[in-house]
Amino acid sequence: MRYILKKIGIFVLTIFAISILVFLAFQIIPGDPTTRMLGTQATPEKIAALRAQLGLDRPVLVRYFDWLGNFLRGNYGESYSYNMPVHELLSGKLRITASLTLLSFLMVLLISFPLGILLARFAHSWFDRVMMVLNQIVMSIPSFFTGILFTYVFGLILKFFTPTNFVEYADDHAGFWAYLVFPALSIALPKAAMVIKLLRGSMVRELSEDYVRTAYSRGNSRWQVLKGHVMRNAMVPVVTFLAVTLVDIIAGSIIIEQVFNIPGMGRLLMTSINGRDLPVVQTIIMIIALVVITVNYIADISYKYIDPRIRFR
Amino acid sequence: MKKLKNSHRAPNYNLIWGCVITSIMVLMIVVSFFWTPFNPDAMSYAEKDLAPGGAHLLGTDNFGRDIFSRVMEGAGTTLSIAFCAVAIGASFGTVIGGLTGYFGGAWDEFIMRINDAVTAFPSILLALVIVTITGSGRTNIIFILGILFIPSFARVVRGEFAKQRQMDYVKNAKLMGVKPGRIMFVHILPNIAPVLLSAVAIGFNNAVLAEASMSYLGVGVSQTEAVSLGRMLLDSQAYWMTSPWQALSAGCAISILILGFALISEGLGTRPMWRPTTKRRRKQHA
Amino acid sequence: MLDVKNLTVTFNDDHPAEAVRGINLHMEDGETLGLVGESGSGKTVTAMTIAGLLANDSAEINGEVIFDGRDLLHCSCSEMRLVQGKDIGVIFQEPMTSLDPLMRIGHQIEETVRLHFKLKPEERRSMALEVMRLVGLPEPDLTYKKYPHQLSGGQRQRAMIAAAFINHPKLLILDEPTTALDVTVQAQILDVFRRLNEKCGVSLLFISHDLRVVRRVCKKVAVMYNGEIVEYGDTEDIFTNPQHEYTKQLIAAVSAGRRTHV
Amino acid sequence: MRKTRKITALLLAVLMLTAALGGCTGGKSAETASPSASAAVSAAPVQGGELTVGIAQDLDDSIDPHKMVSAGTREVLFNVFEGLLKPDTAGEMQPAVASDCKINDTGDVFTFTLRDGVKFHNGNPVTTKDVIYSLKRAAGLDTGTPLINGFDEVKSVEAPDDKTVVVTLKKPDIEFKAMFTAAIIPDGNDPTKETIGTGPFKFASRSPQQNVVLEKFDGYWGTPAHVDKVTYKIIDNAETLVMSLKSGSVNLVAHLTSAQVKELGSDFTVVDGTMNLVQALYLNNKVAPFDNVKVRQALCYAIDRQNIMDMLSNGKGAAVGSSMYPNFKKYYRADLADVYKPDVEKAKSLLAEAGYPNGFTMDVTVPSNYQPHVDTAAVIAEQFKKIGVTVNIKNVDWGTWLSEVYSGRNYQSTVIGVDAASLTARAMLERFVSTSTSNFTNFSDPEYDKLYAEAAAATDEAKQVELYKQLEEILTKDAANVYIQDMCDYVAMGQGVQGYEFYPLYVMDMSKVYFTNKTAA
Repeated sequence: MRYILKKIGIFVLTIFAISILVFLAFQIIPGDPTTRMLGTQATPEKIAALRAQLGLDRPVLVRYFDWLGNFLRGNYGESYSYNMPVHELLSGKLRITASLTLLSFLMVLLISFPLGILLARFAHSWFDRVMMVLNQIVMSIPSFFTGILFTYVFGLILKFFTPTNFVEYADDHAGFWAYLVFPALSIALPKAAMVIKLLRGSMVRELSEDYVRTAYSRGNSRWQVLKGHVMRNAMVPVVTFLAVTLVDIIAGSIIIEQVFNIPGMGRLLMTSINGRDLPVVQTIIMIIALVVITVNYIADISYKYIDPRIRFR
Repeated sequence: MKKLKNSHRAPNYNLIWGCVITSIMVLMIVVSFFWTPFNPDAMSYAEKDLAPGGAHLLGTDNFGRDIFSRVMEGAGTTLSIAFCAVAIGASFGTVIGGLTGYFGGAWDEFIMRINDAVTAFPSILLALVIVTITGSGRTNIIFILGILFIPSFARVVRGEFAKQRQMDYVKNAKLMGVKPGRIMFVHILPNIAPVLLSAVAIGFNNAVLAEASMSYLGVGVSQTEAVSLGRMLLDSQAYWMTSPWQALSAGCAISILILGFALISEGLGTRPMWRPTTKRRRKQHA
Repeated sequence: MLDVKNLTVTFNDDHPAEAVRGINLHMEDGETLGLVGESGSGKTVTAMTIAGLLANDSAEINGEVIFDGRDLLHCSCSEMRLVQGKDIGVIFQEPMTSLDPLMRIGHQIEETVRLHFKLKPEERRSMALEVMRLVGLPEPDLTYKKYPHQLSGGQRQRAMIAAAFINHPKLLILDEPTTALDVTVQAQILDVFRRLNEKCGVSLLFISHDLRVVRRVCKKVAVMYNGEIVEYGDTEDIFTNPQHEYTKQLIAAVSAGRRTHV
Repeated sequence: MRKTRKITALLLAVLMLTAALGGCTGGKSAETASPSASAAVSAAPVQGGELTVGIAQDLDDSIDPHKMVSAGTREVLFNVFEGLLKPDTAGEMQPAVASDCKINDTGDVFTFTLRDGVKFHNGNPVTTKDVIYSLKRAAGLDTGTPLINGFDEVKSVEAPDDKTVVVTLKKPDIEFKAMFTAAIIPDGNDPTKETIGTGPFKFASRSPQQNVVLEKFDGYWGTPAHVDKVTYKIIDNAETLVMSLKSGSVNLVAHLTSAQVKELGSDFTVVDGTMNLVQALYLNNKVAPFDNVKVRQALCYAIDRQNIMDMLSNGKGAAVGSSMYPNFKKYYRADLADVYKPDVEKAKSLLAEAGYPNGFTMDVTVPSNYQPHVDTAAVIAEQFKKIGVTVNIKNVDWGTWLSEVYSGRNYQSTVIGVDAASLTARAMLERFVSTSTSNFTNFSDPEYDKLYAEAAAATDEAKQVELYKQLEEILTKDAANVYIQDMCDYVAMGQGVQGYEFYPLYVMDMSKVYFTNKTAA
């Protein structure tokens, strides 16, 4: 209980610190939302009028606490660029990025677990050796390069999908997911390679542990030993890494959204920073921070669930 | 069964290949300081979009610039940024991690909390956000990446220092009245060198990836400030159909750089993992 | 019951050496046999070969291991598994690491049943509790739910014994079962073995480098040296009248060790 | 080698000239990328179909036609909103919502007669009330802040009867006629909440960073559009624009570069015109060394416009020598483009005279999201090396560019394209008046200021044109900036799409685009 309270305390503090940092950052950086909004048509009077309209003429602290109060009440403000409420603007983007992230994460799991276990089972065989070299190479190709290669090979040459033809979920469920397959795979491949390496290594290490011999002595078959004992032990380092991976995938999706022209949260974030669209930037960063911290928190808990040695410490 | 396990030591292929690949790249970069086949910036209308082969080993780009020369220089830019960023991250990280790990206490707790909060976020994401705020450019990127790398180095070093602090040789040194600063940097530091080196290799790996990603997103090294591999990849993407060699050269160069460092960190990292140095040392002192 | 005939084990990977050369052993039901020797003498290899725990790819095994009329060396993996845990139980040296750290004690003890018999969970549980009582684990109901790291070394070894004995095997192979424990616990564990042998009639193949320990449990003893059996007979006979030079050294070492302990 | 290049350059220059002359008529040379596609050129329009257009910029400034500032927004909303007047492809003001426009002799009262049967997209007819609301809103007569720059010249807007609107200006200004392209919206309407205009297309929906959808307006007063629906797909990555054309996910993309066109291959109809802007290396005339006219002239001699066009657009585009683009034929002076011919020796001697015999180092600030300008800066950097000038290119994002360079005037030089917000010479030339708020180059010349005041107040159009042409010459002779070109603008259309027409403004008229066969839709 104390542990949870402490966690929540840190959680709230972190979020609070991040929100202040973002807010302050926008005070320092050159470029004002109004200059961007008015562009070359800016005149001093127009700027003054717009600043008053957006409430930018008030002191920073007043604006910050105003924003914080609204944020806590669930009012995220209105986008400067799009004249629409931030939550309306974001809900669609959030769904796209969340789908991409989760699909990619699912792929990481689906690729890495079977392969990792298989390679651990046949560790040091020629199959294992070849696969591990391949694995190391895949790990070294940045996801955006993979994305470009996929676009070229599967999009333009083989025509498995139409590059840049993103489909809205509401318009076509299957089309939406189909379009996300290659972007998700681009992010997933290097991450899956890392998980494979870690899982295989962890399992090989566990396989040389004494309890494995005990398990054999009880009449377990090789697969039973892997499934019943080694897997769970090997998972301990992997779980933490999976949390890191999930968070990395969120970051990766921002880059991949650019490559595949997916109108997700990452692209909105980049353009909003460029456009100094503070309400949008603030909200997106808050969302990412929340997700990141929650994921780490879940990893922490599942880590404890898996390893009783930590749970009972 | 442990006794019966194969105990022969295979050569550390990861380390060997990692060093070979990285050496080739570094050699290429060093050569590029003095000589490149062509001036990497020289434009030529007559030699636009030439395919690989002939005088231009990897062909030319849409400005008629020699791609191989540009890859040489671009790898240098990428690597020099990585080098500076890692240098910043490693030096500050070692000092912070060393102090907190060695002395422990409330400061340790506090700094590690901050560390945890920062490392929880993917550094590329943070770098992207910060760079759009501070503006792009080589110097900015070096500092942003350098600062973002500090926590991860601090964490590694802190863990090692905390472990080494318990060792007999440190306790002996303390009893003999050696000053903490000397213990930390003369006695302990050499002992954690393998771990630190491995972290440095991982740092290079991440720095190359981060720089390439940022330049690819157009917020990294500017197009004309210096040739950068990520930027080359971005610029060349438009010419996929007519001259795919542009994008392929840049992308492959990035991948090879990363592969080299990944293999080195792998090679350095596996040894201590399999045969903890702590065990051996404990025996020596017993 | 157990007949080991001319067993030879050769490791052929990087340093071809015969770990065990032409060993012969014989055990009747309920018999207790000690296998003594220094480390590297081949006693553990012998035991692991009998238990079928030697990885085939690293070792070449010749000879016969007849258990209940079947040659275990010619059994397939799946046939061997029917014997492992059901008819032959093994207890290892390191109770600290030989238990799965992430599995509850009760579940580890039950696993041996689960792998060989189709029983309901409650039945398995009551079997486990019974055997835990038998090996002297305190508060079986509580211990059942605990994890290995929550137990002391002695308790862990008792748990190992419980897991190995739950199916009432004919043979228990004990690979230095008390070496890692301190002396008082050692005595208690040895008592457990003796009780199991006397009350339940299980045969014990006791591997140890410590003749003194073997003497407390085993009626017969085989002394191994450099992969061969150099002396084989009644424990008391060998103690009082050692024939081989190596046996004499072993006995001398034991008495010297005792002196330092006092 | 050098010789052949010179000859090609000469040939290209000649071609360029004809292209520029061709441009004067408003009709552009239609070029088909392959012989096979040329068969389709004369195919007859088929009504209907859904068109998907790729655009690089989202409409993220405002979809309020009075508040929009970016050219990218203007070119889309051109299809939705109309003013009392509307430009045609030749740049002439044609009556739109008004059927007639009269200017009094003193040049300060404009009288409009409303056209019969003009309807808003919501079905309501346009009344004088709507016109008065719209014009007053743009002029900020009620709020005090004009929404459209220059509209504060309006003194009053009145309706003597329900068919006539009279606009009175504070001072005579015959050029103000071009300002009446300002959108007419329904009385009391807020366009960001409800987007209603009178144009050939009505606003259907938008999804930020994804698309803007327009639908054909059946009640349009003029020639109705051919296609039923236009979806503008936002593809902010120039690289993926080409890919989207190739993959067929869009039918039409404008503002392509020659390299992108080359990338497309043969299945597309490509027409080219110019972008109607003046791309230049704009210099901050107030900071050293650019406060020295000799330095500025030296830079003008140092650049090779043809080489820039070769590099960036295979030689296409139109070299310019002053702040006026060729399609603005009324004011354009072609002779000014040839005042400074590439001459490295001359440039060097001018630099030496100015006290920089060994050159100097200069910063060029470029907005990183406009690739052609960034590329141009890179080529200029190479060219300036020859005269010992080292160029340091600073990439900044658009927001920073606006605040640092444009409004802050805190820069040395920048490469950018300046276009005309309205079809007036003033839109191009007013910014060089020393007191102008948009004078981001800090150009200052008393003679220029005097002549400009004269031109603005002129009530005789011929005289006004003559004065504006003189102003252009001053900019050239003073080497206010290193003028480069009006950039080549390629428009690529997928199979079966025809009818794109160029305007002397940065707009895309979708009502004229059509499919030649329905299957293509």
